[in-house]
Amino acid sequence: MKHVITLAAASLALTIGTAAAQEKLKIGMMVTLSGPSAVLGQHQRDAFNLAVKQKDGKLGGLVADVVIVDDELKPDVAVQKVQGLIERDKVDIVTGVTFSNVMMAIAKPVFESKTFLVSSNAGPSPLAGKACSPFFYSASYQNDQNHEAMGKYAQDKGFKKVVVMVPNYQAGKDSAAGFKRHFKGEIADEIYTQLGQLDFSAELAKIVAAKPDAIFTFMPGGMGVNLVKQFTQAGLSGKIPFLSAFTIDETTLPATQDAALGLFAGAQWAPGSDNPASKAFVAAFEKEYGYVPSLYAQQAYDSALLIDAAVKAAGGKVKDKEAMQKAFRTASFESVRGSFKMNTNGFPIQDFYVVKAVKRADGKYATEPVEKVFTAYGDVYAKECAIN
Amino acid sequence: MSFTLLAVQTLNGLQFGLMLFLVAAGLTLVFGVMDFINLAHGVQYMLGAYLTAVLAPHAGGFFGALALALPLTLALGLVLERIVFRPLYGRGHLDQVLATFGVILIVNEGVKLAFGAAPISVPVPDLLSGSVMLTDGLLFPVYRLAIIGAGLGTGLLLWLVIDGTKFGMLVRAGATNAPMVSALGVDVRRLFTAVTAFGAMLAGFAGAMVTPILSVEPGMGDGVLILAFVVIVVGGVGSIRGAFLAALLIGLVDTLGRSFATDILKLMVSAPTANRVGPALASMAIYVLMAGVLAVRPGGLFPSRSAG
Amino acid sequence: MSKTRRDFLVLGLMLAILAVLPLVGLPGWVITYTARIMAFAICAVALDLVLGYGGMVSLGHAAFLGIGSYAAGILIAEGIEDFFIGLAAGAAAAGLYALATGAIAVRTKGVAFIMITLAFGQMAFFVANALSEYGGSDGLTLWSRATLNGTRALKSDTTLYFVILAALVASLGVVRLVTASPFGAVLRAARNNPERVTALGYDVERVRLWAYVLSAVLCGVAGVLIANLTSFVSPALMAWQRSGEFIVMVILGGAGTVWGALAGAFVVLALEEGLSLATQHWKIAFGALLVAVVLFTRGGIAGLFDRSAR
Amino acid sequence: MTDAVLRLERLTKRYGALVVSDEVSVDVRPGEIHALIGPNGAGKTTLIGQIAGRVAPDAGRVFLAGEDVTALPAATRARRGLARTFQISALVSDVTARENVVLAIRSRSPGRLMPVPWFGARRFDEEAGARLTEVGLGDRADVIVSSLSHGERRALELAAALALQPKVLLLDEPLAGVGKDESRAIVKLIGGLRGRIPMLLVEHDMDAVFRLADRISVLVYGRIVATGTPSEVRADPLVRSAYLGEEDAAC
Repeated sequence: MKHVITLAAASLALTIGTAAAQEKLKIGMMVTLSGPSAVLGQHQRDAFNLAVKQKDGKLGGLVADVVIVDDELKPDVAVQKVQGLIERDKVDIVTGVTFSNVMMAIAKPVFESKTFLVSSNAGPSPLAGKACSPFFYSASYQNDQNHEAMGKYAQDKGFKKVVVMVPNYQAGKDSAAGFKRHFKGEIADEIYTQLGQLDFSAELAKIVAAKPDAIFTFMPGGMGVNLVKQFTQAGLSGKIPFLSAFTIDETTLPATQDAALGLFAGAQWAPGSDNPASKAFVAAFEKEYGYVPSLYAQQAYDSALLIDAAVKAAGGKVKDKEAMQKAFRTASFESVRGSFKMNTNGFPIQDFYVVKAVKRADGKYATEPVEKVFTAYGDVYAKECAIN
Repeated sequence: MSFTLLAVQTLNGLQFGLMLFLVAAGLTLVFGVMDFINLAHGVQYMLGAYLTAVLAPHAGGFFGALALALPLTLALGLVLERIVFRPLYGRGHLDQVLATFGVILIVNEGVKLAFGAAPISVPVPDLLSGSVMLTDGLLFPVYRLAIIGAGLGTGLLLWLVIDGTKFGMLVRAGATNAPMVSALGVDVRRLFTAVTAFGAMLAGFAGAMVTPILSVEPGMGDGVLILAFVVIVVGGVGSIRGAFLAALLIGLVDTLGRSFATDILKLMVSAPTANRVGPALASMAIYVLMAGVLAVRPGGLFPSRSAG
Repeated sequence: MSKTRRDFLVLGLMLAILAVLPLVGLPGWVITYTARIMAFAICAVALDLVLGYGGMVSLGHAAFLGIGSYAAGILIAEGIEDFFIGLAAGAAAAGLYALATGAIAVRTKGVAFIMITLAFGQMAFFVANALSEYGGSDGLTLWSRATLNGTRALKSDTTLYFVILAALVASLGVVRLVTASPFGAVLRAARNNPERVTALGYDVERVRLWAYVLSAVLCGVAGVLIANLTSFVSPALMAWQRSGEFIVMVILGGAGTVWGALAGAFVVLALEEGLSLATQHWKIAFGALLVAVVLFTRGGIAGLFDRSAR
Repeated sequence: MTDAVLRLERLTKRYGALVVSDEVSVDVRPGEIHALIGPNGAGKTTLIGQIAGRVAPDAGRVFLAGEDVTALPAATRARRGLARTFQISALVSDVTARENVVLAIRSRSPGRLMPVPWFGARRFDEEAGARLTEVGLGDRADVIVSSLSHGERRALELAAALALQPKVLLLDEPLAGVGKDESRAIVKLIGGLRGRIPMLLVEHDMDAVFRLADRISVLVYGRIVATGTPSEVRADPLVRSAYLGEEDAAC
């Protein structure tokens, strides 16, 4: 009996194998590869390619044909390019997407064409709530969550007075709102800086004057690099706890180096995470590309694993939308971050940590977890999502 | 909004303004003397920063790199002038804008190709690291004081050169009346070349000076270029004195606006509204200032051409 | 053949190609991409009215595009979905902003005009960023396109394509008519010698202001079309770099010519797409092309064409 | 006095401590050519600027045909009948001579800023042709201005100014930089307009001034030091010392 089953499974695998030879899995990866934020897209791209390479160029048993496009961080350009991916390249899945404004711009055309959208970073709140879609799945987080983790941490640590500083754009405002959701102490000041601002001397002077127990900030990319350097130069490192999200990570550490040591960030993963899948990923990534992967890389890697698992679960029938939806919801894979479960709105339910920047024994800079803040945490918008 | 905070912010504004002045000085000279719109000026700033950042590990740190970066930016300025600018002196502004915009694209992308998209950093030189205690608990980084010093020093030097040398006299005369200078039998082409290269070096110097406090990345010159244009238009095209005052004005307005706009608004409207409107107003402050100045004085604060 | 007749022949040929493009079985993305270029071309043609004919280099035209698209987007978000109401609102909003800011801007000239228009453009940009109700910097997704006489006809990309083509033809017509009119003659003369034109009894600032407003209205229309085409509006649409791109389109195509702005829009956007497919570092090639065009040609693509035709 | 076409009443303009127009009062009467002379730096250019409306006076008033136009902008003054030529030829250089004149003719008509092509254009073209013939440019009507000679441009400026059908004509050094032959032609042209249009003539060429002017005012350091017929001015001792003395010595 056992033999029969094995045989049946083998022949099934063979059939799938032949089907795969004829049918490819076309994936469009849209990331930001130009402008100051290009490094984020680079991490995503490299990690996704690594995952595909490790699986011998196949995802879910199908030969993966990955088209990479640069959205230039211009939403209308992104819409144009995503239309090209869908209609010209006839992709089955769009993945990547670094920034929320790009995500919001491409969501509609992608959903309308009944193409799956697997986010490896951006997780804007409308897509988690009212505008959720059975075609959307995230292998990253909902935008608020990392900020919420820092808010919870600040609350748990008993900080009474915190200054919040974020760039004046939607993600910045969402960040401040996310932080405040679990932090119940006093917000001594909320500082909104200009997006792309590089000199924070004015803000730092203000922060010092407010004498807070800690500061919370969200400064992705070059803004974060400058803030961290200036924060440390102003002699504040070690005096005022520095809590952050998407500011201290492996995209900024090569530039900030020692200046960031000891500063905190909220994340669902860090290269220092202590689980076998993570260790294998980090080692393979550094071997391949010669730099330390960030959480952006990890999310893109997990996106590939998620797609792999879902396509496998749907038996390779990527054109069967209903089967694919079911597969995405139930797919299980060994996430680099440890626990991962798909919520009803297509966003993950996962753990969140406080991580801190360290200098590794090999002289490279990386983050490592300090303590777990949330366990199996879902986002607050899922209840507004009408899919069930 | 204590007095000490105001003092620190004023220093910060001063430092930012002096940075802008270094970039704007070259731009206003090139524009004033040659009537040439050089959008590639921001690129010179970026090149100064990149050269410093890339050379620092090999040239014995920041100062060594700075010493190498200055002549190199000067040389790059000469090359650009020779290849791209010179054929365009007699042409319209539109052609100049298009060609120098092309130069921006090439250099930004070239830098990315050569050094990667990720920001590069330069540590603060040990000599200038740390902070000084200004008053009770308010620290000010030594390096920023050094920038203020360098900016003031360069300003003084420029003033001495422009006001006290033959070269300066020609530059001043050129800014007011270029045809007259050439009628005097001066080799205007050589004057132009000198001014362009000198301006490029000033911008490169500014770029080099900011490497320890800002991240060095492709496209870092674009935003600075726009601000420098704001400075020279507010100051009056071709006027070094105007550029100096306008740069300080804009540095202060921007810095103080960012620090206090929201707080001041909170006195008038509810906190959430102030949090929303304040930052938007602070971002606009320098543009409002510029529009205001130009509405009243279309030629800027110190119009050097009589046409103003 | 006279130069004028040849120019109109070229223009007619370009428009004829655009008119048959959706009928020859091209894939959908080519159609939407061409529609997008046409919408931008409307704004380039409009900019040419002030830049090419009026000699006013505006570095703030993206703001008018953005204002038009926000007007359309906000109306749809608020449940007012009629296309023509959106069109009127977009045109009016852009025109009014141009009237208010232009009244100050036209007092300046040269680089001061460039910078003051940049300033007003940036102000609009920052206001859009602060519009949290409508997505702030993340932008606003239009979950449906506008309705045409109560129908969902614009849902079809091809229908919208022809609407945009019609708007492009209308814009070209308006600009052509205006430049051939007494108003246009004064506008052009004032570019050459404002003092003389004033001495002849014309209020140069007023002429420039109305040209600026008309140009903004056309860009506002383009904004409404873009909003419907991409079903998305965001402040990124009014970034100053976009204004710069319009200037590049006009100069590259040939400022103040019959079909230069249209050709410039197509060349710039098609090159962007084509080069970026070929190499990630396409900007080097594009930059080199711009430098070469300036150094080795006069009067942009239209000028090049004239010389080779001679 | 009240029937003067153009009257300046105590016009004053200061730049800092420098008084460039010091209570200048001048009038141009119907039919006359009134010349304004003075050494370099006397303030003639600033004065012209104030009359044309480019420079705002600090005090004093300008009357055009009895109407106070001091507060009106330059363009409005031009439409009210104050035409001018420029010291350095100012024409629209990238169009034809005819189009320059058409611009002037059309500025009198209500449709001058119509935003659609006007189909009565031929009438303007013909009138412009006639105006050009008047100044001797009949066969140069369709030449681009930048290809015209210096003297031809001077004549064209005159034609454009005349096309405005002005009440008074302001001539700012019409002979500056013009060769001898062309100069003679222009003097003849201006002389031919005597009686038709009153003129205020600013000119350095003393021969031309004394040949053309009915009256002459002498401006020295921003002040009118003498006004009178050519012979009165020639005889005025103050003028001789301040101005003509140098001229005589030079001759």
